[in-house]
Amino acid sequence: MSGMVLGLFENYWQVSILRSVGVLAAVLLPAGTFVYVFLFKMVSFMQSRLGPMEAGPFGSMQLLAEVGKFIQKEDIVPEQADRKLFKAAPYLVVGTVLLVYLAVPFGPDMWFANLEGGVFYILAVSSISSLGVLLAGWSSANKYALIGGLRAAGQLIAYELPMVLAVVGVVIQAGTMNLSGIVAAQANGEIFGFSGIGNPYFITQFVALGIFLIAVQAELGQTPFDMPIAESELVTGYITEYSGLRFLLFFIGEFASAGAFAAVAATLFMGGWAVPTAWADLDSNWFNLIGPLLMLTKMMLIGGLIFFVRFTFPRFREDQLQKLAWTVLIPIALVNILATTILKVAF
Amino acid sequence: MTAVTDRQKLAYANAQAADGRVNLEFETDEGMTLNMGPQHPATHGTLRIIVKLDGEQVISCEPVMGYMHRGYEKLTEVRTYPQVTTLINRIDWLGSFANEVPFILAAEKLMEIEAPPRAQWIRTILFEMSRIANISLFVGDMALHIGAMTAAFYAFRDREFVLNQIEGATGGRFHPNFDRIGGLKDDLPKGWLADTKAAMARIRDFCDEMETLVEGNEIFQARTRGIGVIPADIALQYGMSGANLRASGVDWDLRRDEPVGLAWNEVDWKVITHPDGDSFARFWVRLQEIREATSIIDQLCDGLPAGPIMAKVPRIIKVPEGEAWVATENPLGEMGYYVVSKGDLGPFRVKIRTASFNNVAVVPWVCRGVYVPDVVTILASLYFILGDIDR
Amino acid sequence: MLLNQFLLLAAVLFCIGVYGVISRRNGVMVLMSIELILNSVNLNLVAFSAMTGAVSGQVFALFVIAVAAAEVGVGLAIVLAIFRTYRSVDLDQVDLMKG
Amino acid sequence: MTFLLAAAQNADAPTLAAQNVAFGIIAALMIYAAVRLVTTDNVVHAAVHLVLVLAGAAAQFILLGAEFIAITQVLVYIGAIVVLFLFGIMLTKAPMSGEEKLSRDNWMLGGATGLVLLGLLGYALIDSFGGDRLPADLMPTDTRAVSDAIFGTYLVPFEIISLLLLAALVGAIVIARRD
Repeated sequence: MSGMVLGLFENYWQVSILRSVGVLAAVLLPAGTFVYVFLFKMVSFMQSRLGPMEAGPFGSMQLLAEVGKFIQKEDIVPEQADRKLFKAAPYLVVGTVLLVYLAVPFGPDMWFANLEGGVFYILAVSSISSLGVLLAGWSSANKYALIGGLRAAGQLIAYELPMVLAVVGVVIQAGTMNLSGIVAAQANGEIFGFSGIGNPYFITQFVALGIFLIAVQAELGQTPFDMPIAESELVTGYITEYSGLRFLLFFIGEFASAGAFAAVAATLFMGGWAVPTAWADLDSNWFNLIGPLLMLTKMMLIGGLIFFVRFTFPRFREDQLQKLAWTVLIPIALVNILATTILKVAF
Repeated sequence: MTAVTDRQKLAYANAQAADGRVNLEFETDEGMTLNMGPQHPATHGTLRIIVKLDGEQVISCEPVMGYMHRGYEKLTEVRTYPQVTTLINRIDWLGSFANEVPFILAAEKLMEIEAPPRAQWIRTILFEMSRIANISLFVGDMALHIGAMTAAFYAFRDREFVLNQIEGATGGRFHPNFDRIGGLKDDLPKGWLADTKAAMARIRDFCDEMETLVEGNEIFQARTRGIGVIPADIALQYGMSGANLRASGVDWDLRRDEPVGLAWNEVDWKVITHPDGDSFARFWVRLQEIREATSIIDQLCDGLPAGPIMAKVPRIIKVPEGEAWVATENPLGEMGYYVVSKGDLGPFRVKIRTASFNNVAVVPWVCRGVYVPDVVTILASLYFILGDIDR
Repeated sequence: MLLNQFLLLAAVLFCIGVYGVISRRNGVMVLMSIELILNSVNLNLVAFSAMTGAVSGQVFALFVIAVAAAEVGVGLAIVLAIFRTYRSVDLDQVDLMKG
Repeated sequence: MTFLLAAAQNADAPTLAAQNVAFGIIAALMIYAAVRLVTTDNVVHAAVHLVLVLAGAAAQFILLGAEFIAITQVLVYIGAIVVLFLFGIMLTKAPMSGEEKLSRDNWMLGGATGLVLLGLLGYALIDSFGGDRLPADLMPTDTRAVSDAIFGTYLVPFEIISLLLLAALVGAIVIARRD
């Protein structure tokens, strides 16, 4: 375990504090950037309007204003609701996102927990959020919320599987489940003996990338898979009854998990924080600074894709979604695993 | 305040008991009752739809109307004829000018006068503009209900071109109150015709955009094709009209069949029909109708006759005794006014036939066995305006 | 750490699970109590695996988790079928076999 | 609390004390949640308490160095099984405010059985494994070792498990299907 970070912090406790602060920053910073760049500005550009322009230059402080607004709002709990669960559910959803970020490396030493089964861990904890959503839907004592919660849970379970299967292809090719190991495998990799650009897996695992992105879209509940929210059918699904701070938590959870899955996709398929080893020495301490920036850039690419799709497409119906998962994505993912295995053994 | 009489108490008790029976019926039956509305995003206001569900499948559903009843038929009785138009263009608030026309035509019919040709042509232009303003919003709204948010903004953006033209001619964007017995309030301003033709070109671009963005989208097609199929005979039995009827394959258009006092038969256009009768057909027909409307307006602008815009009408309008029924093909379907006059300053009775009321009546028939998202799709594709249902 | 810590914890969970299975009327609750029992077994398996250093215990814990998934799937299907028939998940009402 | 004290007394090294305290806290939480699980009158609350027990078990697995099992526990139990439970609860229309009575009248019998069983088990465990200590240098188990064991020694049971899962899948669909 390398203790030094940026050559400045040597003691275990210093590094621990740095990492703890880092994980909060890693949750809130991409989430805030996503909200501003994509939700406020990109979508406004797509819909030929300006978006927020008053708070700060080009509305850049709008997010803070929104947070202030939500904190001031009354936190309403419906009379018939199950108070404890209703209040706890948003924290469960947000906490899940924090847990996901724990395993993502942002640089050679910029990680929070270098787990051996990192990928597996991420898939496991991301499945907890379906629990929070289901509880939120049930405890609201609202039929729309209940339908939304049930839809969300069904959808999250159905898309867990293609996601896991898509990731298995990457794991087979990298030969490790550790995310740092996968980053290193991509940086050191070579394509038919050519190591100039390493081997980012979006070239060799493009099928897995496609399935992963579709599954991410469904896991996040973004259009075309936003049936749990479905504001035109279910009002806003499981968050119908939430207001004030707890609504804000769901909101943060949505965008922070978009950031988290973008980070995971960037790590698994685009080389994570690293550049190909042919370009630079990855052990350099500079990568503790450059790595997070590279990572953020790649996350923005993936996030842009996620939100572009969100604001362009209409919504599937629930049965169509399940059909897509079980009859299209899972078979393709299985074939991808088979092909990856054969090629891995052959070469 | 007088004391509550026994009779009132009894009425109250009876109402309570009736409510209880209804609730009991809903609670004890199989499945869950979902109350869509009166406040629900998919109901454009205050339509309430009681949906009985088994899982997400609809067992039965029942629209409950009247939450926004404003009593226009009664209100017209205490107003003079010129005052009525300001009231009735709030019925279908998106295509407001089109509401005024049939009433004015009915009054003209009773008075046996006819507007000069120029007024008729301008009326037709504004009528078709109301249609575009109304239906372009439908296009975005339908996409929004299926989950595509961006198309709605495009619809709002491009509808502005038409609203600006309506405002330029009438002074009002939403409630022009421009039609008069015997003609129009004013003539068109200078340069308006050229601006209109430019606006129509923009609307045609909008149609192209919607065809690629919404209509051509696979998810949109998967959500609408084969959903909410209304066969022609059912549509006729429920008294549906307008684009909903034409989407079921019935070639029926009052603009062509009864062109009362308006200039549709002066220009070249065709009635759009679609054989399928599903939600997609309704969307497609309406989108094509916007195109036809732009072509109608272009042709009318080119051939607009010169001349006065008002016929000879007395200063104080008294409509002679009699009864008249005039219906036109409004954006939402057939809209008709049955006006009974006793020779006073105002009408004695007015019966307003609006299209949405009948179009929504088919919901219980068509929504059986579909899923909750399909209910929203079907409601969006039937396209009602709450004011047009409840008046 | 003592091995007995884990074993005793597992024993307590096991007994609570047994109590739940015996005393609960709701079919779903009985299934949940069975999950408690299976978890206590898993705890034992993993504790012994750590004690002996052999991975067999962990492998069996994985198998138990897989079997638990199957059990819950079938169990809930049965509960659903009971609910459809009796409009209730009260196991005391399911006494058709008593004749 | 007794577990906490017992754990603290058994501490033999500073690092192990931390593990023991962690064990004690998690164990107390698990037992509390388990008791609430079998006594609460609200089925959804019971499911939430089940989540606590399962998460606690996952934490104990990590203490025991079984990282892979812990992650699997979270993925399968919390991510799938509990969600399945909640589905089942909501499909069978659990009332919001909890039911009148979820326990049988003979809950005393169950309690007695449980207590007697606990006494027997406790006696047997303390008698046989009284002071056995886990290895002090307990390192996380390599996932490779687990997978090697599954696909090597235990290949046949593994295949049988997969068949069992398939059978359960088919059986569940057949039972729950509406005709």
